[in-house]
Amino acid sequence: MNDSTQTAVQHRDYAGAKLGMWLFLFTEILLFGGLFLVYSVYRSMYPEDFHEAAAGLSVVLGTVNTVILLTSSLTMALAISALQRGNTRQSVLLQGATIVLGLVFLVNKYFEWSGHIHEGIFPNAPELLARSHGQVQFYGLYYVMTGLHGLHVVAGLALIGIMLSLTIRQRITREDNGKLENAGLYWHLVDLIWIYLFPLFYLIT
Amino acid sequence: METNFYNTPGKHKGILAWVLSTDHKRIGLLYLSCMTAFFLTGMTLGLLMRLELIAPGRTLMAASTYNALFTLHGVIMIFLFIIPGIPAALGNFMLPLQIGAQDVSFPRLNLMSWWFYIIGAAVAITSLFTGGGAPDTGWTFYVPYSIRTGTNVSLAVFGVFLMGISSTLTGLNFVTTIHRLRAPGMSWFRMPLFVWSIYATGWVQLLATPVIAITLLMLMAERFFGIGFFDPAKGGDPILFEHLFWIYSHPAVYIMILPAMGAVSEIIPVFARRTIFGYKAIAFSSLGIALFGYLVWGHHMFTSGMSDEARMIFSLLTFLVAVPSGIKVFNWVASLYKGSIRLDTPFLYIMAFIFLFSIGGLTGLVQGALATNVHVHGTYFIVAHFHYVMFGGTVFAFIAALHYWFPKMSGRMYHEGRARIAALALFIGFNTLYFPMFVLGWQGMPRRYYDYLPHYQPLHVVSTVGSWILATGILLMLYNLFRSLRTGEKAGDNPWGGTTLEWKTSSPPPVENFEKIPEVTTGPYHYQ
Amino acid sequence: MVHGWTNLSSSVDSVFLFIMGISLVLLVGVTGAMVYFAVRYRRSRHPRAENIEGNLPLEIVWTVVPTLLVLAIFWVGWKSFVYMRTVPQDAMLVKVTARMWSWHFTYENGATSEVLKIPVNRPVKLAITSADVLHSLSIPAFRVKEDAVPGRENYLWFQPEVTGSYDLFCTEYCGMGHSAMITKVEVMAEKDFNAWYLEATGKSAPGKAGPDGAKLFAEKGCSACHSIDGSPKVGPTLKGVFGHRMTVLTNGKEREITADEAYLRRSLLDPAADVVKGFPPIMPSQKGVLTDAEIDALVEYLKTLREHEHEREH
Amino acid sequence: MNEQDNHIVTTKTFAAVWIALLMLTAITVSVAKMHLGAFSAFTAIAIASAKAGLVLWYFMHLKYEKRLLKFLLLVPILTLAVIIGLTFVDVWYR
Ligand code: HEA
Ligand code: HEA
Ligand code: HEC
Ligand code: CUA
Ligand SMILES: [Cu+2]
Repeated sequence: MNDSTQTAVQHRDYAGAKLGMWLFLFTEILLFGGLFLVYSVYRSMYPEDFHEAAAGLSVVLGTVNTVILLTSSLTMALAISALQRGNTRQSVLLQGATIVLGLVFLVNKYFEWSGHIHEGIFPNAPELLARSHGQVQFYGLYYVMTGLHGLHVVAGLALIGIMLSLTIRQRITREDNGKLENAGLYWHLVDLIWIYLFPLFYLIT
Repeated sequence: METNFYNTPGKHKGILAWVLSTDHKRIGLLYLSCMTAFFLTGMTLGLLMRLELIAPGRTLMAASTYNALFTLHGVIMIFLFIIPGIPAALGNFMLPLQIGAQDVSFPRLNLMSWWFYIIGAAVAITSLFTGGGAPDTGWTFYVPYSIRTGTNVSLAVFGVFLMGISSTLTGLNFVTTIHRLRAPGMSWFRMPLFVWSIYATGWVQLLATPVIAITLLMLMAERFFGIGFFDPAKGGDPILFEHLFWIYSHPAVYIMILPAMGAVSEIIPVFARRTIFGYKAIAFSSLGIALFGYLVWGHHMFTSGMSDEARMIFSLLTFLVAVPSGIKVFNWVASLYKGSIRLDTPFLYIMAFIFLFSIGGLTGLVQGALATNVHVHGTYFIVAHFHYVMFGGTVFAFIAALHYWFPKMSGRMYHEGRARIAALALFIGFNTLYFPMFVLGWQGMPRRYYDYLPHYQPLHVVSTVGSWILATGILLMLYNLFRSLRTGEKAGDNPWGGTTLEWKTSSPPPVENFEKIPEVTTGPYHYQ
Repeated sequence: MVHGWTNLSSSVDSVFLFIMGISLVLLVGVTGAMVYFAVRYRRSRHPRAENIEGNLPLEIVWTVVPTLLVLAIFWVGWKSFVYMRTVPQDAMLVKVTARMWSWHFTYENGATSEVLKIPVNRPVKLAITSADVLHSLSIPAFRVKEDAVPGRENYLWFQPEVTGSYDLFCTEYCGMGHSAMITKVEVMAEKDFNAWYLEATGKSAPGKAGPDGAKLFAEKGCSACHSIDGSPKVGPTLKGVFGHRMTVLTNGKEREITADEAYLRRSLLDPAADVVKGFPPIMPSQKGVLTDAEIDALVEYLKTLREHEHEREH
Repeated sequence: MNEQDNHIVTTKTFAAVWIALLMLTAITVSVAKMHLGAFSAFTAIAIASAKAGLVLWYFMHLKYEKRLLKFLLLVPILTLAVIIGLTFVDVWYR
């Protein structure tokens, strides 16, 4: 990554793989960035409506989910350092814990969404269209942004699932754990995005 | 017979040896052949459009057919041809060779990118025959029309989305490769300028493409769920879509031109047999273009109803992006000074490139100035501008590079005489086709018009005749290259006397590129 | 000064000539040098090249000089633009509504027209909006252009200096009829204009005899999509529509209905509710666009098309 | 860069970071209840950024990476800032 160059394709260019992963994360940041742009435009156009609409979201549920995701980031980070110390068993357990926490997050999200849908608050619903323009935009953004984030959670869980099975089968080891580290990076990014989504949707009073 | 990557058996046989290969050279050729096919399709559409426009009123087709034609022509040319263009085809083939690597950093990701590309292209093409018929929005997919039209926009947009993923992953791969896999001794300032340009392009692909991806997803969400982001009736803002679209699509024009500029910087020293003038200036101007390219998207929206303050700032920034392009042009010309110049076909195309790109770029200044933009926006002036930069610029450089690297890729030489005739026909045909469009545009002829007022006809006729000359040139050029694949003379390892690393291995190269990874001790264009 | 049809033409054209002047010098310089070098230093005449790596003063010159040039171009372009955006206080206001695929001009006294009629030598401000998708109002001879955006009002102004008739185009792609969305600007002598203006007011002043459906049908852009002679265009023909049985899609489900007055009214006010099978749901809603009286008149008019009822194509 | 030299972060550090994150979450929730008007948006973003910084710095290991990577991270962030900033030149003055 610095100017020290190298002779041949190494079969395990960890630094290269890590650089590639970070670049990929950059693209994810900009993918969500487009939505953050739309969010900030409509929020500045309809500040009052956004406040009113946000009152319809449950701060408690949002906070709980934030804590869950932050904790899952912790378990993921610990899973990696456990493996680096050679403690495969602990790493497997921690990876499993991460997956469980991710699933709990999704379940919460499911209840949250279905609650709103029951109230008739979803895109293009007559109930929602009867409200102000800002509210329509707020809930449009809410569904699209948390929905896309949810898809990322699912992808992250699938990735960690694969890592888990590779760890169990000794294909990811103390010496060769670049894949797990990269999966961890991805999972932390999912957390990172939620860190911003949480105040933007739940905490505007 | 010498072993090379064509005749070395791999894991798979037949067609699978290609579509499942992770060898960057094979992937490059896969892209090249698909792109040639799409290019011919797009050009055929262009030719049909010109035929329709030879006279006002209905000539060949209905208005809706014409609208679908220019949409497809634009989508094919932009997303299927010129964006993957030089980086994915020639970059894939040459980048590892030029930095002395055995492959790119992520060969399997590279293959996956091609699959994304080809599936995306297939999806986009499927949109022609399914649903409500071929999309008719123009390649810009402006809302609210693209939300309301009954044609199959969603599928086309999804195809473009997949191709966007492909482009992003290619950029990611190349940036990593350039950081990690340079041969020993190849410091940043010993890299060939083509590599620099691919590096700058890679960053643009990485940082701009995700924005179009999300924009297209929003457009699809809009069509399927009626969310209302861009629907004024629901409080949405159509101008915001234009912002999002051009945040990607302006940087995208630099994805198109930067690699072309890299190819030009590669060919000039070889044919002038001297080192390039101002290596660092050219390298840094690539980064400068990539950087400034982000800041100017609003110049496509000067009449959209954007705030006057924004119009002013975007106009100012637009002018600044012209400076690094100018620096390149001046350095190229200076590189000819006291050279020893061989006027072979690649070099002829390069001269045409400099001339045509300058015209295209300088008329870009007319469009960048606020007062004149108001008059020429949405007219054939714009159509002329972008064909000059995209076709006269990128495609001419592409053709030059294709001739230049033909011996390396195929092991044979093309027929020089035929190639020169084709170059001449292309140059004449090109100017006959597009120059009248500047005049038409200044006279007010709007673009995307199926029908027009009779007083515009004479110039349209000239333009259509030009398209026939151009078509002749293109077909001759392609015929020559294809024929030379079989009948051309054996080329040898280094027919042009190039100094960059790809000429230090055999033609065509062996599977892992080099018998022994070369050690680099000098700059890339070290003559004498 | 360049000859022009409005006060803006000359200023825009001078900016153009200024840029063209600079561009030509640069283009000729670059191309000339390139061709000269290619001939002068071709291999047969100059077999041994000299390796010149670069020259810092030169690099600085060709960075700084073009920067100054482009800043100058920006400046003149912007100056002229500021003038284009500064509307004089006394400008006459005309409201423009674009819709697929026709133009509607409404004057301050309520007069309406399909052709932009304006007096010579008076500043005119156009306030532009759209009823459906993006359009763009362009009058090439006047060097003006501005998009029509639904839900927004954009503006431009100019002062015509020569009487006559000029082309007015739509320059933002808006679907099938985009290239037919053309009308005229009539620049009239003050006296002629006033005569028309007063008379036009008289006609559509409220209180007089109600609006004329047939005229509305032509003027409000219906005829861009609907024929009354049985041939389908973008929309179904309206020949014999009243009382006709047909298949429509309601919320995506097909159903058979007979076109009664309520249906016709719904078709105008909420076209997406029942979409005639085989047609795209692109008809713009007339809600808020037409007055109630105008809707009534149109519905009455559509009913009269029944007399010619024969076979209707779908 | 030496690939083998993987700095292993201690469990204690990670736990401390986690606690800090939870505390910041608690703070941002209670600040939100205080109705600070325009200021509340600012604090919310500031606290979120502090949290994001912690995640990046420790969980994502950035602290132990080479300068290059830290520098590269600025690229997408600045890009995003520029995109939003320039768009707002339009939105605010329209
Ligand atoms: C390869 C693609 C490519 C490239 C490289 C460019 C390069 C440039 N373009 Fe172009 N452009 C397009 C593709 C491209 N464009 C397309 C596709 C569209 C239309 C999209 C659509 O609506 O469908 C478009 C539209 C477009 C517009 C919008 C017009 C409108 O719709 O109203 C504008 C406005 O500013 C513009 C400006 C420029 C400028 C200033 C440059 C500059 O980068 C040019 C720099 C080059 C030079 C200046 C010439 C070389 C320099 C010299 C010879 C000497 C130096 C001179 C000086 C610095 C003074 N372009
Ligand atoms: C790389 C980009 C690229 C290239 C190379 C071209 C090439 C051509 N384009 Fe371009 N064009 C665009 C990109 C490009 N175009 C874009 C982006 C638009 C905007 C679309 C929009 O508005 O949304 C556009 C719009 C556009 C218009 C404006 C339409 C309108 O506004 O109404 C026109 C009109 O003349 C035109 C013509 C042509 C022609 C005649 C060619 C010529 O090059 C074609 C010459 C033809 C040949 C050389 C044919 C050779 C092949 C054969 C003879 C067939 C062989 C047979 C088989 C394979 C079966 N194009
Ligand atoms: C942009 C094109 C367009 C314009 C302008 C337009 N229409 Fe339509 N119209 C359509 C289309 C397409 C349909 C069929 C789909 C539907 O029912 O929505 C339709 C359907 C109708 C119908 C129902 C026809 C039937 O056969 O059931 C009526 C009535 C009608 N339009 C009247 C009008 C009137 C009156 C105007 C002018 C004020 C008008 N339309 C303007 C496109 C248009
Ligand atoms: Cu209206 Cu184009
Ligand atoms: Cu641009």
